[in-house]
Amino acid sequence: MSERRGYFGKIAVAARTVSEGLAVTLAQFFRRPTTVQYPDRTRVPVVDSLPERYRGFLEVDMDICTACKACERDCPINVIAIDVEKRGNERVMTRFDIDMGKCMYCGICVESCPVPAQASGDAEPTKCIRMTREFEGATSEFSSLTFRFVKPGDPVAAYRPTKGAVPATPKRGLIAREVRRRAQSGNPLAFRWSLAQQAGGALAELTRQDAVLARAEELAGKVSAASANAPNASAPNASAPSANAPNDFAALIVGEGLAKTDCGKCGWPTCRAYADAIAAGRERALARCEPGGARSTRDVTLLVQLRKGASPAEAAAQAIATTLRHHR
Amino acid sequence: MKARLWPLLLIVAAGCAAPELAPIRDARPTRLQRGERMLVEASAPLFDVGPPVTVTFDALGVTLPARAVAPDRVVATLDEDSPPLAGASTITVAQGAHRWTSDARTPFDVELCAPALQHLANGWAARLPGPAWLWWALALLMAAAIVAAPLPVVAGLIVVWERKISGYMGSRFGPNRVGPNGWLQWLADGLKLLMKEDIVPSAADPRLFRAAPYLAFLGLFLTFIVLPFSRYAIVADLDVGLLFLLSVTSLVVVSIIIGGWSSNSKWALLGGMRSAAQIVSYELPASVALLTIATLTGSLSTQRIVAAQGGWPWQWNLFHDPFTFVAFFIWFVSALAEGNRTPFDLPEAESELVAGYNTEYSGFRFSLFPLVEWVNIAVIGAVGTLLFLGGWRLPFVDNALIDAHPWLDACGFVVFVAKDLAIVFVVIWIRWTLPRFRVDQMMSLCWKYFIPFSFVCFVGELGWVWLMPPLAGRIVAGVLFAVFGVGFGGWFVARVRDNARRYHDLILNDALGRGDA
Amino acid sequence: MGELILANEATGEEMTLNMGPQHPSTHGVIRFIIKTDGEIMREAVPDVGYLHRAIEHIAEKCTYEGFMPYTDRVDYVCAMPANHAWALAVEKLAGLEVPERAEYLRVITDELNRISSHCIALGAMAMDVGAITPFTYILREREYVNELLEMICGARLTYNYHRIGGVGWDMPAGWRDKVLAWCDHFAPVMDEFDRLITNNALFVQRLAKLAVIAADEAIDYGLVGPNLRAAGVDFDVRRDVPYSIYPKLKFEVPVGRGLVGTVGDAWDRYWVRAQEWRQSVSMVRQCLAQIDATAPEFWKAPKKLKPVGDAMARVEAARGDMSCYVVGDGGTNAYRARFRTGSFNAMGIIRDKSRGLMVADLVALIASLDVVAPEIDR
Amino acid sequence: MSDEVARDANVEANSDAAVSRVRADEWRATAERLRADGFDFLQNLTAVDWIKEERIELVYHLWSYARRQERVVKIDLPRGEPTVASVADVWRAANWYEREQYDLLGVRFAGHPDLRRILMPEDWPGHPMRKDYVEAPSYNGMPTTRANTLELLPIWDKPTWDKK
Repeated sequence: MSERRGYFGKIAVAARTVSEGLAVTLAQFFRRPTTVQYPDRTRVPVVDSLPERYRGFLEVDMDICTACKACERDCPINVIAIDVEKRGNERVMTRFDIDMGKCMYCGICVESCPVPAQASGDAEPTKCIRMTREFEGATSEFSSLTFRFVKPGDPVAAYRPTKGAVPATPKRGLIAREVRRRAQSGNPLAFRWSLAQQAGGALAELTRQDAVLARAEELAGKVSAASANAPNASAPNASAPSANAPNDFAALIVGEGLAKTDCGKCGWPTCRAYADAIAAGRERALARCEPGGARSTRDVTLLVQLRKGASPAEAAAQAIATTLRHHR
Repeated sequence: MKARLWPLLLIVAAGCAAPELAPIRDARPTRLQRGERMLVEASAPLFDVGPPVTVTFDALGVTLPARAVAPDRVVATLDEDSPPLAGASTITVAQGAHRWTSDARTPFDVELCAPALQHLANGWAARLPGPAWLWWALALLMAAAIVAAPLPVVAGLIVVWERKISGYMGSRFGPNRVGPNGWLQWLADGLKLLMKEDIVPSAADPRLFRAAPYLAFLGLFLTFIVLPFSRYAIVADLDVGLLFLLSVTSLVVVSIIIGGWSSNSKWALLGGMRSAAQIVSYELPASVALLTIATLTGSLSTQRIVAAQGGWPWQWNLFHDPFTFVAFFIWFVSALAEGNRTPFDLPEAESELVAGYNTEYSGFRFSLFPLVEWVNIAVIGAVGTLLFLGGWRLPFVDNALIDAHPWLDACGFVVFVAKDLAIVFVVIWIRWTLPRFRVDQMMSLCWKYFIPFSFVCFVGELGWVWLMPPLAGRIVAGVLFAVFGVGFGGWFVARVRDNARRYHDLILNDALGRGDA
Repeated sequence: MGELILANEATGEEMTLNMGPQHPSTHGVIRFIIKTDGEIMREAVPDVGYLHRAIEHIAEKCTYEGFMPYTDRVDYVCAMPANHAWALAVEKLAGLEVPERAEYLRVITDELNRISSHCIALGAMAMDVGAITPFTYILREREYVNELLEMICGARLTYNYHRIGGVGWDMPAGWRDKVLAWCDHFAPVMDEFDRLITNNALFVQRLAKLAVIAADEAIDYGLVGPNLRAAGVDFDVRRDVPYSIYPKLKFEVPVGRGLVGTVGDAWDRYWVRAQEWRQSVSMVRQCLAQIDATAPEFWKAPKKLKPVGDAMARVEAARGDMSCYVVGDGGTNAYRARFRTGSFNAMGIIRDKSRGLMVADLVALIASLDVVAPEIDR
Repeated sequence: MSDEVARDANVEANSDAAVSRVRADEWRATAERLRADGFDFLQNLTAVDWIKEERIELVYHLWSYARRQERVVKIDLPRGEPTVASVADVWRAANWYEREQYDLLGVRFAGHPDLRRILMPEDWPGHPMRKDYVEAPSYNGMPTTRANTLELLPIWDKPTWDKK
């Protein structure tokens, strides 16, 4: 190994130690690998194989939450936001949000929670707010990691604990899963709209839910009128030589949705051409009208959705989503 | 002074005592294919140009018609229906009543060869109109392309194999998702690399940068010309096969240096320089180790070297004598160094030089370097097989039997590939066991250990061949290898069994209910 | 840094290599400006701070209890001792008692975490000199340790296990048996690891006599922990500045002996860590044997925590003396907190030690000092 | 040597650290004396910003491997112009420690061979560990904060749900 050994001694040592190493790797070659083939080739779902104390997503059993705000106070990084209001003689929580994207999974909130609980399937007692074994939150939308335990507009009354009682609570993880699903479906849009609102532009007003709904109802009438005209093929229609439904609908798109500048920035020579393409289903991008901006995107989406047979509420939701996705 | 001169005097005396040259001094090629011509040279102008001549292989009892093309040259032709030839024989040329015979002490090793692709090409070239060399070259190129076309597949399969071996050696699975048990992973990786952007750094030398990967590929591609996969599956059985191998593999090095230099990146440059130093050094022991085998066989032709060995392990060059055995290890380690494999992967040492010479490459161009690296492993295995492990030779089967039953040739191919893969396994196994050398240590290993040892092997081999009677040689070597095999092999197997038994693992995997489904 | 590069390139004789911040073997986001003459380094100048997260500043914004999870981030490879250092410092500052059971649990988790940290250190060292398989073996073992710690505290890296006045959880049912089973499993694995890499001639050749740090030099530069002991200084905070229940445990302090080269070379730093594995396993066993005799209480949480004054706590972390200095001004937050970490000092010695080494040696030197980027920058 | 240091030298090994205060202009000489006295390990260097008292306190933790003994030296510096002699050549560990305290609290160490910022970027404004430090909203055009979903989501709640 060192210069204590001579020329041939070094060779012998090298040969021996290298062979020893080769023997180790070859022996391992015949052993069973250790890899856990997450996520699909495991004996049990990985979530179930995690230890009980695993600190995954937080969840709150709102049925037994006393609205004491201890967790909000003790959180070192303020990822918990609770709003409590007095309604009549009872306290209600209008908001219980946890930003799991910022949470560092330390569990201090659980320790400060005063409400003990016993979850089904658990050996150890838990709390009203507790950490679960759920951990899969990968997302491209940061806002979808904010878990909202009170549905907006659906306040939850505070729980009044009985002294010494340990209430039962559902299996840990069920609430977290449900809340995560809700956050993933609802939050990104809400987050974008709030950003727009905070920025103070016209976009927030254009995509305000009640405004869009009103507009959808207004356009719904026009769309049904346009399609009512369609069977009446003999009606002399000035602009189009062969008046039919797509043409009527295209006219509606031009009239209600597009900017009518014929600027060509959408890639089509005229507004009418773009509208024809949309009406015929050849063009799927509905946000191409640059001069029309967000308003145009919103209205064209509304029209297309309504024509597909969506209800005004559905069309409005779709239009808000599309508009917020394409404009800032 | 006098003491130093006496060996010289001995040599001079030997030269004086040497007998006069035999009248027939050369005949080539001695391995012929039907329809080919053989050139026999005399040591003096003996023949009349014009009258018919015959060439006879005395020991084989075969006579071929010939004609004298010059006073000292005769050309004999092997007919389509010539009888099979194989064996050592003197050659006698007869013209009229004159007979001239070659030196009986050094008979020619004559063989009517299997029709290698090269010879098929010769045959076609002779029949087609136009200049024969052009057809010959075209046919050769096509033959090489047929052999080289599956290279990416070979490389890909070796990559998957390596990743699987490395996985299991590292307590992991390796790729097991794409295709049946992961065996199509190479296809997915290749497609991904093809679709990536091809970036040429703005400060690079664009022409050299683009050329380097192809040069590497070319160098590797050319080696396939002389690799004898079976008795018939060889593109061209060149008489200078080994020299050819040595020279074209050096092209790969040139490409690495060019790639490293033209990238205009310091990491790449360091990688290229390391590679240059490494290859220049390790070419020497590798070549001398190969020379040892060439000396033993008396030929540089790859097919001839295989033919000189037998199907049984004790007939392999590896176990011929201790010197070939050591030469094998010298050659093997040097080949690792030339192929940039761990423990000699300094040119691309990822923990030091990011990725070494190919740091700046991306996409398809990048994919050529790993492709070359992995095919290179297969080439290392093939060269090792043909030189030391008996090539495609099967026990109990001689060439006449293969000619009679072509399916035996396929068996030979399978045997060759199996031996090749065995060496590839060892290469991979070593890579996933050993750490990397440092530059100066790599150099000292080469110059202080391998080069002296390789010369000792070479000289020792000469001595063994000259001094040791064949039977005594076999016995001595047999005893030596039996003792070594039982000793080292027994110890090693015991170590592996001990490791495998004592280190129960996965206790916690089982306790947690985790692990494979 | 910019002017360093320019001044160096101007002479034209030397080449400047910019290693990092993204480089495979800088062990995190560290950068080195290397001046080389071919393969031989004239000097490697470390540039740190890429992982600076202002931990000490955060301590001033959090309550004493609320800062505990942040100490996990001081050194995420070996977070338990950082937990311990913070708890110890605040307890010293506020004069708090800790239940004996908590002390045992702290030491068990400290030592388990030291094992897992040394796993990373040794595996990464092997990988940095080119051997990849030892890393996967030893990461498998670290995975088991992580799972044991996960069972007791619910997290794999950022434990937040120690509390001011105790620990967060007692041992879960069946945990002790699993730890003991793992200790039995790990003993032969250490031997296997030695055969695979520690004694391997190539590995020894790479590390023996490399970057030798003499004892006085190590002290002068403030090296601590295994790096200091490898230099031949027989000092261990656990034994010489005793805290917790270490005085009740029997353990040896491995000191570099220069078995294959010189005392204080890179191989010695490696070897000392490999020996500490064995000591830690033995300490875990001793603790598990003694813990039954303690009272069940494991956390005496302080009612009101508004200490005044300053306190210094020294803890032997995997990278050596990790000290925490806390200043309290009577508020709920620390007025000033300071973490003194082993890696910071170890980085300071690299510039001197790099002179005359080869580029490949720098990687081995960094690995042998076992620096962890977050611990340098905090 | 100040009286306090002389008194502290009698403190037994392994007891709690002997704390002494040293005037800034005496520090260099004291440091050399302590080093010669066997305190070979500069274990820690902390600067504390006592903003109300308009001073910055430097705390040196020293350790003697031979005597297994700790010693703490505290130096008060004026907050406006905190300057003290560097001891980077007495303990080489002080080199990086002093750079760090310079970087984070703006303490100047006279005679330091290489007094550059160490953790923060070279063009960072201010010394972040000072108690009156206020972080700029952006650094070189990069914002130092990001949108907080907890503040933004209620904006959505209001018009959407209050109407019902």
